[in-house]
Amino acid sequence: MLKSPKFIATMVILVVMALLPLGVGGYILGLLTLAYYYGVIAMAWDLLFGFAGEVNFGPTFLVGTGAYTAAMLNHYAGWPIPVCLFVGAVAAVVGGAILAVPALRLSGPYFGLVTLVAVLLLQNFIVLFAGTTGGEIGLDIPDVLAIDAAPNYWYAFGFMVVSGGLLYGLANSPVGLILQASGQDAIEASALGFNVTKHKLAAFCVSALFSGLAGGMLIFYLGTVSVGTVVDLTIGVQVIIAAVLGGRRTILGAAIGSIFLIVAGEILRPLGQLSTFVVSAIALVVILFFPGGFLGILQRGEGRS
Amino acid sequence: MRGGLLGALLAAGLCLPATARAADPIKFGVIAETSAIGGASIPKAAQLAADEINAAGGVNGRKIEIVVYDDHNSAADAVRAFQRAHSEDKVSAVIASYISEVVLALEPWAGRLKMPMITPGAASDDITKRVHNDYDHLKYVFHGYLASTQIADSVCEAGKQLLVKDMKAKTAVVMSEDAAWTLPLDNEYLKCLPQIGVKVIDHIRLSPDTTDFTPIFNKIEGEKPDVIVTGISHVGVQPTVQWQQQQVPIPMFGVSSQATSSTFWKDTNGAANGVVFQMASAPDVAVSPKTIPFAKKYTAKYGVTPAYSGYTAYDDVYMFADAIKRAGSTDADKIVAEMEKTDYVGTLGRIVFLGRDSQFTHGMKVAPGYITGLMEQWQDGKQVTVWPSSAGTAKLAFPKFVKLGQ
Amino acid sequence: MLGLQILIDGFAISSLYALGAIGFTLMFGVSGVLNLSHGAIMVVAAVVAWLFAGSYGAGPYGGALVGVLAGVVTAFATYLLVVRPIQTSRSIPGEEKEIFVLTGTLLWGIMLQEAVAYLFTNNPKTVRPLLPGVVNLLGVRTPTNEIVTAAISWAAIGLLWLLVNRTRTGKTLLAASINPRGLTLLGFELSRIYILVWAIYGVLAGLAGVLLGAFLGVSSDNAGTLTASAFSIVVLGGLGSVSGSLVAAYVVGYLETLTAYLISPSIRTVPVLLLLVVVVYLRPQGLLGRR
Amino acid sequence: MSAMLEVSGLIKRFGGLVAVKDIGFSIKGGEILGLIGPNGSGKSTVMKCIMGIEKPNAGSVKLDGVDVAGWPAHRIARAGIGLVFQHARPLHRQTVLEHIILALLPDNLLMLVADLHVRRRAEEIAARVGLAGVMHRLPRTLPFADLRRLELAKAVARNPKVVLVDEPFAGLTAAEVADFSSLIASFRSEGHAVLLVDHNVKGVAALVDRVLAMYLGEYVAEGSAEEVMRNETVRRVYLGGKIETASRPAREGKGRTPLLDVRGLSVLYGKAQALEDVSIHVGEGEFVSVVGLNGAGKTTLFNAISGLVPSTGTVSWRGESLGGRTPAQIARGGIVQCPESRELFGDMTVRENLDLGGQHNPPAEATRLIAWLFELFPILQERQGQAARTLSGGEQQMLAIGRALMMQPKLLILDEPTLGLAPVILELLSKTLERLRQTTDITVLLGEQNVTFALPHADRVYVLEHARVVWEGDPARFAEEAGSGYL
Repeated sequence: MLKSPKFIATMVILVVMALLPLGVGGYILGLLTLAYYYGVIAMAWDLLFGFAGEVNFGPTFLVGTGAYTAAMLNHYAGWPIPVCLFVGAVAAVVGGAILAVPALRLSGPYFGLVTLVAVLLLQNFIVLFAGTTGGEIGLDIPDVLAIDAAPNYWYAFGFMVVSGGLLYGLANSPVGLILQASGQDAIEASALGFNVTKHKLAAFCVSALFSGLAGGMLIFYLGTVSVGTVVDLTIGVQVIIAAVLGGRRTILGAAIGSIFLIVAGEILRPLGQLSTFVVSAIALVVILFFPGGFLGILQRGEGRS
Repeated sequence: MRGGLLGALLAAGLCLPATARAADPIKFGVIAETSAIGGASIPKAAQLAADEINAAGGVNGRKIEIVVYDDHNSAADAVRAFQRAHSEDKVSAVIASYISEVVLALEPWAGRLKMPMITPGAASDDITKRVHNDYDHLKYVFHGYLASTQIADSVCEAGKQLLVKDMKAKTAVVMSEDAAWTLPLDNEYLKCLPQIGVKVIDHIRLSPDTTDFTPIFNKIEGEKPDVIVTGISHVGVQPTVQWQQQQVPIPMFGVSSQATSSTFWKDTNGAANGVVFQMASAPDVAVSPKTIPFAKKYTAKYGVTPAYSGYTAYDDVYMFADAIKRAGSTDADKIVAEMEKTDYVGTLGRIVFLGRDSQFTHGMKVAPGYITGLMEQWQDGKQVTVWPSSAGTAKLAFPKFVKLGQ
Repeated sequence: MLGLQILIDGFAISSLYALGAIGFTLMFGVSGVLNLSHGAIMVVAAVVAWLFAGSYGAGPYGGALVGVLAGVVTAFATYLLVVRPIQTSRSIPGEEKEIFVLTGTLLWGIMLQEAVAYLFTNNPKTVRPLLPGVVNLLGVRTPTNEIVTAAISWAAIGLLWLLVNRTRTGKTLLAASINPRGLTLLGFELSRIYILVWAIYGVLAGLAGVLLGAFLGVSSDNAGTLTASAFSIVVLGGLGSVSGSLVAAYVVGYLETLTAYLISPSIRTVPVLLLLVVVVYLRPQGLLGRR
Repeated sequence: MSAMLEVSGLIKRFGGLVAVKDIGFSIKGGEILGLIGPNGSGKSTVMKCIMGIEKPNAGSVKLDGVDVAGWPAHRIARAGIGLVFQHARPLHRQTVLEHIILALLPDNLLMLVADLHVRRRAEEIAARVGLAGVMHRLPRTLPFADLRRLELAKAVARNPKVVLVDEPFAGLTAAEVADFSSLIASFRSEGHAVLLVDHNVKGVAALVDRVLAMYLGEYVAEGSAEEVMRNETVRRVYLGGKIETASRPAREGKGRTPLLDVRGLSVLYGKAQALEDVSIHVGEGEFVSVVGLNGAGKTTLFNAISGLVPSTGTVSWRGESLGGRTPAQIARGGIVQCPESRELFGDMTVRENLDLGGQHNPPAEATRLIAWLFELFPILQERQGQAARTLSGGEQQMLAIGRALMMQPKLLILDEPTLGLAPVILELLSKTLERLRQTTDITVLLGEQNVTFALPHADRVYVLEHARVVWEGDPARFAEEAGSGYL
């Protein structure tokens, strides 16, 4: 494993990525910073979809819960960032568990719908209590992680590498094995003596933890929290597209998909309004012709050798 | 795949020019949602101003270049664009958005990145209030449009003649969308309308996502006010069309940002007929000698009249250019210092920014002889000015279904 | 008076919801496709109708006709460019086709939405109403267009009912929704039935889009909301159940109208969302769905 | 009582249908019980109720004296019952060894690293079931038998007191069957209680200590394999009683013109060879029966002919190859299948079902056909306004046949028409077939495991076993040459 070319290539890429601030402009760093945060959300989503087999249409419910909790603690109570992040992540886990306990009894489109509705409800809730949450306007956050692009980049990069490592490790650990078995064939997994609901719930909580944390980090980077940044359905859609695009059931592919989406959107920026159109079209073509996503393309080449 | 992507990124990074040379153009960033009426006018008007300045020799021998960023009306996209404008495109100043939420999200970044910024269309009082409260950090932010409170005052001022005398209105319902800019607007409406003798009998804040306004209009109609005083910007076409289709007998009067563009008539299929709305300048009124020529030029070039944010964006480019010319440098602090000394007659009127002592620090001075508001009305496909009478080109006229107070 | 008002307004909006959702549920019932570009197709139809009725001088009727046609064309494009390639793909495992159809149609919907925003801005557009003016219904002033909307919606739903229950072609549609394999064994080509379904779907979605455009006005930004609302109604009524969708559309329409009138327009959708959660938990097969 | 597993009074209802009626039995440690019954007899439901995959409506399932009925499956599994699935979907990215490790893991959320001894144990198990050579390969690269071995390996790893095995030998070759038998026998020698669930006594006779036979959810017989095979009711269920081979008056020209010619047909389901090099032919006007046990490949053969599953080899219809035609084209071309699963339109009425079958005909012809059908099946006329799913099993079968006949088939393929039907209905069906044979020039290809039903209606018989044709000939010769194995 440690000597496999795949591992070495990953290490080389990571080192290059870590050293990027020495070579590229602040803008690209800012871009990648966002991509890394969304990457973590997408990886957390893939843990749920690719391994637990549950399609969560509302990743932004978890992200938004974490982000808003952290933001309000910082805005009103002035708590330091790490504490806000921690409490935000806990809130996301609690919210995720409240959502998941009943929702996991459902399957297929129904589970998806409930998670979707959760997002809409959160959105309505934020708007209804505009006095506290800032409503449609959003809430500004006094503290930010860092002002300069490079430290912000390193925060995000470190966060993504650690989260990615943990999620990947978890997915490939014995528990990940059980989770995957539960996602693939719940009946067989339970006949093997595994409490499928327990494992899926745990996966949901882990997914919520990283999503909430990423949401918190993201808003402490942007310095503002608003429905449009962390709750809106379109953000959730981006996350799902990123994960499928990068390659389902790979965890790491989700991060690659996120980076691709944001970077491609930026490279196509001269197209203005059309850039989203073109990025969606590219994603559609990849899904139609390379359903394994980017990592699928890589692995297919490898499988032949 | 990943390697390729990174390679492209690295290449892009290395291609950046290290420093700007003297002969390089001065860049202004324009951040706006270009697929919305309010947003679309901003880069177009800014480009028009830049072209004019460049045709006249530029600024200190350097041309002006407008770099446009589409923020898709998202605060996150806008922050990204702002960062790009600062660190990659190295712009000297940013003209940003007509949405208060977006501007409020950008404001701390203008402070952090020390980037002069002006908004040509957002109205929230908070924009200038924050500058007032934290001047040292946020002095880079200027407000190139009226603050909500000022807008409300301007509507009330016009109301003295139009509402009270012409329309004989005694009661009103305030109908605003739930957004950052309407909070101070509504507060001021509730204060100033009674002062001119119009009693506010209800205050409705509606979600900007509303598509069906029937219940709202029905509720208002049940309360029998003489006028609906509006504060809408995100919504516009739908309430107007439904107002007309349902033949709500109460006139709409106040702020309706989307109504300021000529495409509004087409989008509403003429339902806009009779809507009265506030503007700072209009295509048919010589608010200043520059107003009508600009509107004509813009209309000739783009085929539609500018939205309210077009006038301000046009002026903003000129003001930044003048400030840089006077400062002789694109240094942010020097630009800010010169911007504070601005006394410029633009399409909006005479523009002077208020100082640190005002609660509207870096907001525009609104007073006779400086900037005053206008009231416009859609009449048979045309925007006509109905107030003040000095500039007024037409009398109020409403569609038949509207019943005025007696 | 208020009661009557709610009754009338709720009826019109509910009819429109029903029309929008019925194509969506028919599509799912017969071909198992949840088309997440549904809202975008409605938007395209509405914007084309607006464009032709206004700028190209086709008049309200001509515009509406071209709009519906645009709905059909877009629906076919969705089928041929997105759904069929996924259904026939050999590299996508069968059990994952569903998520691929969802993702694919989602992306396609975004493309449509962005194209409309790029070409015509995201500002709401209103389709010229077929019959302008108002009539007095028992003391409630009602726009004629509102009545026209309800009438056309119901006419379309009625025609669909006749088609499915009274014609041979309709019977095959019904049979395909119950047991596609059985239909193949009887010598019917499923591919032809799917094309027929997409055509019917296109007409329904197009019509719903045009009517919505005339009734409330439509912006490209509404695409996602429209899909979500159709999806909610269809799940509430029971996936694939046409009659369930009709009932659910009225439940949603009236619940929203009641909330807007009696509580506040700003929480209009909240009770519906809560109801949806409750129904999905307690009765996942929906109001009229069968397990 | 030293019974390790004791089931009593087990009842399971699905809606109105009673799938399991008061079933009870017990298995001691070191004993193998065979639970047999044809498709739809409820034996799989019994197994699922024991495992906790289905919750029984009544009855008890005692494991070492503890009633586990109604527990969730994972608790029952931890209590000591294991199930070897017939079709399990292996994980995509995990090796064989990792699959076995999975089965060795405790149900613990904090199980982040597996112990080394777990790995060693998994390797031992792999060696024991014969997977030692392939334990680092991915399941998708394995042959079918190895996938079944993997399922066994998981059961071994779980080391349950009671092992339930679903159709242990389905899809395996004779050599593999021997292999598996010895593996299952080793469970017995280690003191496990084993329940084998299968269609036929024959398949498990060599292995089991006792057999319990079920039919239509009910207990039929229990005893040694020989006893059960001799049981009158069992014989009637499987054979319909005494095998009759009344010869039919030969009609002129019958069988001369070749209608269907199948050559070298093979079908693969994933790794499983469902059909191997099968060749059959049917002449015009002939009644041909294909008999074989469940899982022998009859349905696969028919589906391949109808174009519903991809196959290699050739299928010619009136001299033309059917390759490249869609299933619907083949059906319209005259080969109409009435499948085992019937595939009715449950929510539509009987009449609507029939009308759909007749839609390709001109209206007048369809009306004539309907009248003829109602004469053939009077019950359908009575029930014509009723939704198809409300019909009884026998009526549904008649409707399925009637609907197929509405298409005026040249060749009617009947797949297991007797499945799950009461004997009195069988007789009715039998008469109807006879009537078709006498009064029309229809050609029929009949697939059956019920030999007594199949033979009287056959001009020729093929016997399918383990995906191959093993015998072909005159029904009269069947009883002596091939009839022995059909229990």
